Amino acid sequence: MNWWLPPQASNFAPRIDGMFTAILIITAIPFFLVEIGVIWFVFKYRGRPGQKGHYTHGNTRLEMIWTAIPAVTMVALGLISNSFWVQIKGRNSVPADAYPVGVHAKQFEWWVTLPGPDGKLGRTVDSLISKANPTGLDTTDADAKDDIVIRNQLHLPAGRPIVAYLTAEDVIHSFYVPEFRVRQDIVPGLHIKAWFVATVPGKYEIGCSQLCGLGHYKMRAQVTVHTQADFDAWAKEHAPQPQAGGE
Amino acid sequence: MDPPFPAERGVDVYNKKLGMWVFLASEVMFFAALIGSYVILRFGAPGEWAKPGVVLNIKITAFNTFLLICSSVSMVKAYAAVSDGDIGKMRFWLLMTILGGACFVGIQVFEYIHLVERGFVPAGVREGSELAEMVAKGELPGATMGLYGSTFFTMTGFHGFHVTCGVISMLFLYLTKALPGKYTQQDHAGIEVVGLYWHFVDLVWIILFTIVYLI
Amino acid sequence: MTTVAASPHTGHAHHDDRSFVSKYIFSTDHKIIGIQFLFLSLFFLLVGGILAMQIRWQLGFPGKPMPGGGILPQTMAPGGVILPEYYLQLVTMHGTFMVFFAIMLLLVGVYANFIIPLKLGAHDMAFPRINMASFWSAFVSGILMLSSLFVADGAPRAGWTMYVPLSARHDYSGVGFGQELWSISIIFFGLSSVLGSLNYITTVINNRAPGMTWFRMPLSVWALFITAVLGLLAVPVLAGAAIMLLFEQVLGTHFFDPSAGGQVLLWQHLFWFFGHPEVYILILPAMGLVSELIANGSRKPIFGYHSMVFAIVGIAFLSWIVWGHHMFVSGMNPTLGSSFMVTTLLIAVPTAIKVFNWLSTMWRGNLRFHTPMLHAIGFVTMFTIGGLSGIFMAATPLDMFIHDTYFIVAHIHYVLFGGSLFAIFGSIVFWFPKMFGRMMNEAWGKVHFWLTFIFFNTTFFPMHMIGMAGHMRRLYDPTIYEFLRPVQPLNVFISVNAFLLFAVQIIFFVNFWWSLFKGEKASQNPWEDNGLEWTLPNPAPHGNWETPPTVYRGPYEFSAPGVTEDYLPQNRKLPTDREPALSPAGH
Amino acid sequence: MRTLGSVAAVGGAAGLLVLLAWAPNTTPAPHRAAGATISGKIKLTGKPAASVNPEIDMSEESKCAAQYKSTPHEQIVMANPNGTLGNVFVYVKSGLPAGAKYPTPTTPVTIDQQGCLYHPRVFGIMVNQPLAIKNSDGLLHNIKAMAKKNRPFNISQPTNMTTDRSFSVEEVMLPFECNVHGWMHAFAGVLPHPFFSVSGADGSFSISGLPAGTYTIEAWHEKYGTQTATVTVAATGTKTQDFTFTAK
Repeated sequence: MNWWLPPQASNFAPRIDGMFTAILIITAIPFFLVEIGVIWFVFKYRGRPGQKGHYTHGNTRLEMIWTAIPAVTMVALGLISNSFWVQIKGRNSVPADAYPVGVHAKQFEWWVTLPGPDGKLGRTVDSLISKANPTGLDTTDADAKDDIVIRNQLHLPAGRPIVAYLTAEDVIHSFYVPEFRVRQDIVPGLHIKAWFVATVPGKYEIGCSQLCGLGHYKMRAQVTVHTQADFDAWAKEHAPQPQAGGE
Repeated sequence: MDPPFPAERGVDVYNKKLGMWVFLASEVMFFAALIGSYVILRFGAPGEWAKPGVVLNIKITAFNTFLLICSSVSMVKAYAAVSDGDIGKMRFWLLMTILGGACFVGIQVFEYIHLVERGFVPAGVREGSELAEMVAKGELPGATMGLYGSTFFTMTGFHGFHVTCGVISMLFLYLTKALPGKYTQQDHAGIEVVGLYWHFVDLVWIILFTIVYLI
Repeated sequence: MTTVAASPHTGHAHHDDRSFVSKYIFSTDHKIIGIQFLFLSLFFLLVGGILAMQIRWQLGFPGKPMPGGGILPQTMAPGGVILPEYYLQLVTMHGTFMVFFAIMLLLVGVYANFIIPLKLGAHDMAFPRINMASFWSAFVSGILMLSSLFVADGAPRAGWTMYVPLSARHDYSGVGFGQELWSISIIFFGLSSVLGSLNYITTVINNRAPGMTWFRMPLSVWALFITAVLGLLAVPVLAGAAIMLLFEQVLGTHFFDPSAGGQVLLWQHLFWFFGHPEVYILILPAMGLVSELIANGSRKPIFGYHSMVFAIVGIAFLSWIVWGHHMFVSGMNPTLGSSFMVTTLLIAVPTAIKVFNWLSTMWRGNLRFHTPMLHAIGFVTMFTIGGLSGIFMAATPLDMFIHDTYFIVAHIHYVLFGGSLFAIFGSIVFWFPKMFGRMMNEAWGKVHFWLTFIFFNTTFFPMHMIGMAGHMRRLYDPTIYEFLRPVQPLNVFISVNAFLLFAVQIIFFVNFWWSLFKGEKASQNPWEDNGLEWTLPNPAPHGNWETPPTVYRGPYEFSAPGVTEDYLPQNRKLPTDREPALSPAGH
Repeated sequence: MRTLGSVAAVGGAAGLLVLLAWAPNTTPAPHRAAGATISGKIKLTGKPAASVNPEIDMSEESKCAAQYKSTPHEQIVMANPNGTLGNVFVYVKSGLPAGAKYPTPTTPVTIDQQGCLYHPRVFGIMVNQPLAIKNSDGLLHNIKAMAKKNRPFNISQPTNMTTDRSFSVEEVMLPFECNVHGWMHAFAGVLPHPFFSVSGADGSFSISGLPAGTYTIEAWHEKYGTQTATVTVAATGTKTQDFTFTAK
């Protein structure tokens, strides 16, 4: 089995893994310091009858040092990861040319809307949500005409920015694709965006990573990342029949 | 242990009083949670909040507020009286405070009954009620009435609960301590401590009255 | 409520003529109340453990009938096969019981009650009757929480964090009355916690024995004092939130209902505003207790006493401004995320100070490896891992990947089990003689420590790995996911070790009960410690002191020069000591 | 005191709920007295749009998908070849003698989850009659009964198993859904009397054992709504009453 992080399949993955390794190294230093220190002291200073401990109440300089070092490290770490954080989730971090996909989560299904040739997602209205129209797609909207609505499947073109418009119908769900290192809670009442670039064509899984009820563990969807050519072919093949989105 | 049991110098406040201050700190956090949620919900609300005075009757509540403030004053007088050793006056003013608090609760209960009759409930507006018609006519913003009801009844309800607790404990003190004459010029901790609580409850109400009724 | 505060307590150790009921059941004696809390919380520790075992069975062997599961009703586990609804109840109640009723009561309920007056040289708590009320409301709260497992449709299923709307709407979760019981129970719990806290705070401020200045207070008391402040201010917020949740369920309010303008994230903000101080409520007292054990076991003054105190205060302060780090991926404004990340990372600083100070306390000591010391060392080593793994999830981009995975589960168990629970085991052994007048069996105590230490690591360390593989939390059956099938063997390994970990706890329980009746009689100061409690007979009498002790020095004067023994009780007067200035009577 | 009080309260409430949920019924199986019969056909005029029964994408549940040769469709409108309409719930809405009691059958009504669909989709059940919820698929289904008058429930069946439930009061119609497979829907008519029927593959229904009297009969369809008719029957004999729905 794989003893390390999952394969990398998005633009964020390498840098996130880099951070993981970096923090692992940073934390390894105090870890070994303490653990080896403990073991060493346990053997070196094990009690001998009639002997006393060394009578001291501390050493200010020493304490200054091991206060300052963590402080500096932590602040530095904070600044570094923040610069990256802003690129991932920052309010205006989403590239302008990002390809929009609608991801609508409900107990316990994922409903995905792909924009079709016009590259625009149709308007969705909560009041339109019904058995026949699970995403509440407003079919009167011109952009909606060519939208592809599919269940528990997400098809993406590789190598171009994707922005997922995340909506939840009932409870909190969470959009999570380990290989992309992307996770975003989907909160009813909020309209949340998450963007990333899927870099490696292949099949992956969306897992719901926020407890959402009885079927939480079953709330799973397949992500298929195609090359742009394959993706266009797939989209043409799945172009909506007239009734897509119900009557 | 209350002094005179010898102890290292702490704050120069006897235990019961200190305990009450500490307790009030937690009460502040409790009401901060309720009021904070109200503020967040109201600012994040979808659209207009109901205009003041449309649903709630400001006049009656204003009088009620006045009543509570008076009871706070009478509490001060009771404490002053007992500090001067005038036990009779202390009894009188304590009784006045109890009456003031009791009236406040009574009027609040009356107000609740009236509101529920008009169709204002914690869940918002009851179907087929007077307020429901006003919402239909557009005199009230239907979108936020649910939040209005939820926050109003929760905050005022829990304040009312606190007032009731205050009245009960004051009545208890009155019957077990004040009447039998257990309070003296030297020993009247109960009056002071319950007074602190009473002033706090009063203060909270003034805030609630402002943000719930007037704004 | 204030009227209850009246305390007609006469601190006379001799002629204790109270009836059995007033002595052991509705007792106002802080020591008895502490012991009542001990039995209550150990019971819930056991319950929480049993629930955990069932969780591990399902994760290790999904869908297989659980041995002995046949006794469970059809609605939980037909034929011993755990149902998803029961699994979610297990997950929820394990968290709830362990956090609120096991760890928190063990630390704040047991040790704050038992230790504070003894270590400060007070007759009792400032408000003994409020103290009793605190225990009994905790008791009611616990019973209510437990009963939720037995009502129709069972206990809540929204996880111990009770995220709305899942917890607020029965049709989403499928829960019935059990959900309301959670809220009601938590309200009682809040009451208990506030009553306790105001008692501890008042006692520490006003009831210290002559000479027990602030900086002569033992670190355990310092930690418990700061913890009480946190509890006092944090728990009411939870109570407020629980009340809103309750009203949402029974009155149909709309606080958290987006369709009526309510806000889902409001719950998370309220919960974690309480929840993060709560996390430190669960670890600060453990740190304090461990400081006692380490100093005693090393026969050395604690290294950097003042910085230890300031570290506690610093952690407590920071705990108020870090709650957002539970919500990095919750849809909260990412800019907030940035600031919460920085504050969170800063917590590493005071934590590091404490760890290094413990380490340096052992340095050039004369170490005695009695069971409490072993547990204390276990605490330092394991807590270090837990603390460091926290840095991973504090870094927001990385948290986006490991949030809500088993990496988090591993982290919290390294802190709460590897940290708090080791400290608790050590403290139980350490103060057992003062509580019951007998020693716990050392040999079995050491066996219990080593087996626990080993199986603890084999159980929880692999969780980091399955977390790195992306294993989400609260999954009924991980094998549904292709990317999790490879780690299933690790899940089996974890489960087996978890069972062993649970099994070795039996040693502790047996040792506990056996020593209670058959343990060897303890001498007055079996650990040769400096604390005031050890100047009292075992078990300490009602009212503790006939004449209050006078304190001449700090609590960690081990191996002091010019003294024949390697310890020096706080109240032993040396020729050089001056009498402390007494506060004017009735100040 | 407070302790005992709240514990008792909880205990009481718990007991009550348990009773509500699992009220046992031990009344013997009814032996239907001879009486009048109302039977008829549910006609369907017009041609339902192709989109009325959407396709189901079962790709992720290979176990289920394997059971179908062609792509499965939802059975919202069950238009029979002979121009009739199936899955129509026909029942006596009113007219029965007031206060009449009808024995509750102990034989359960079974709703089977097979091939990720409910069988039957529409059915009638008597108050307190056991409902056996069967999972023949061996994969997770959750059954959410969205009851308004009865106590709603939401349970799950991760594997092959059967769960028994029942309903305590009349409710027409009581919808079921599975949230794991959003296309799964079923409807139950819960009635205090045995005078109901569901039109089958030939569109016919038959309600028998009726005492003499005048009854309001209602026919319910999940998409086309309800229709009522008034029928008078003698002590014995059969009356025919057809209903006609128009496809939209």
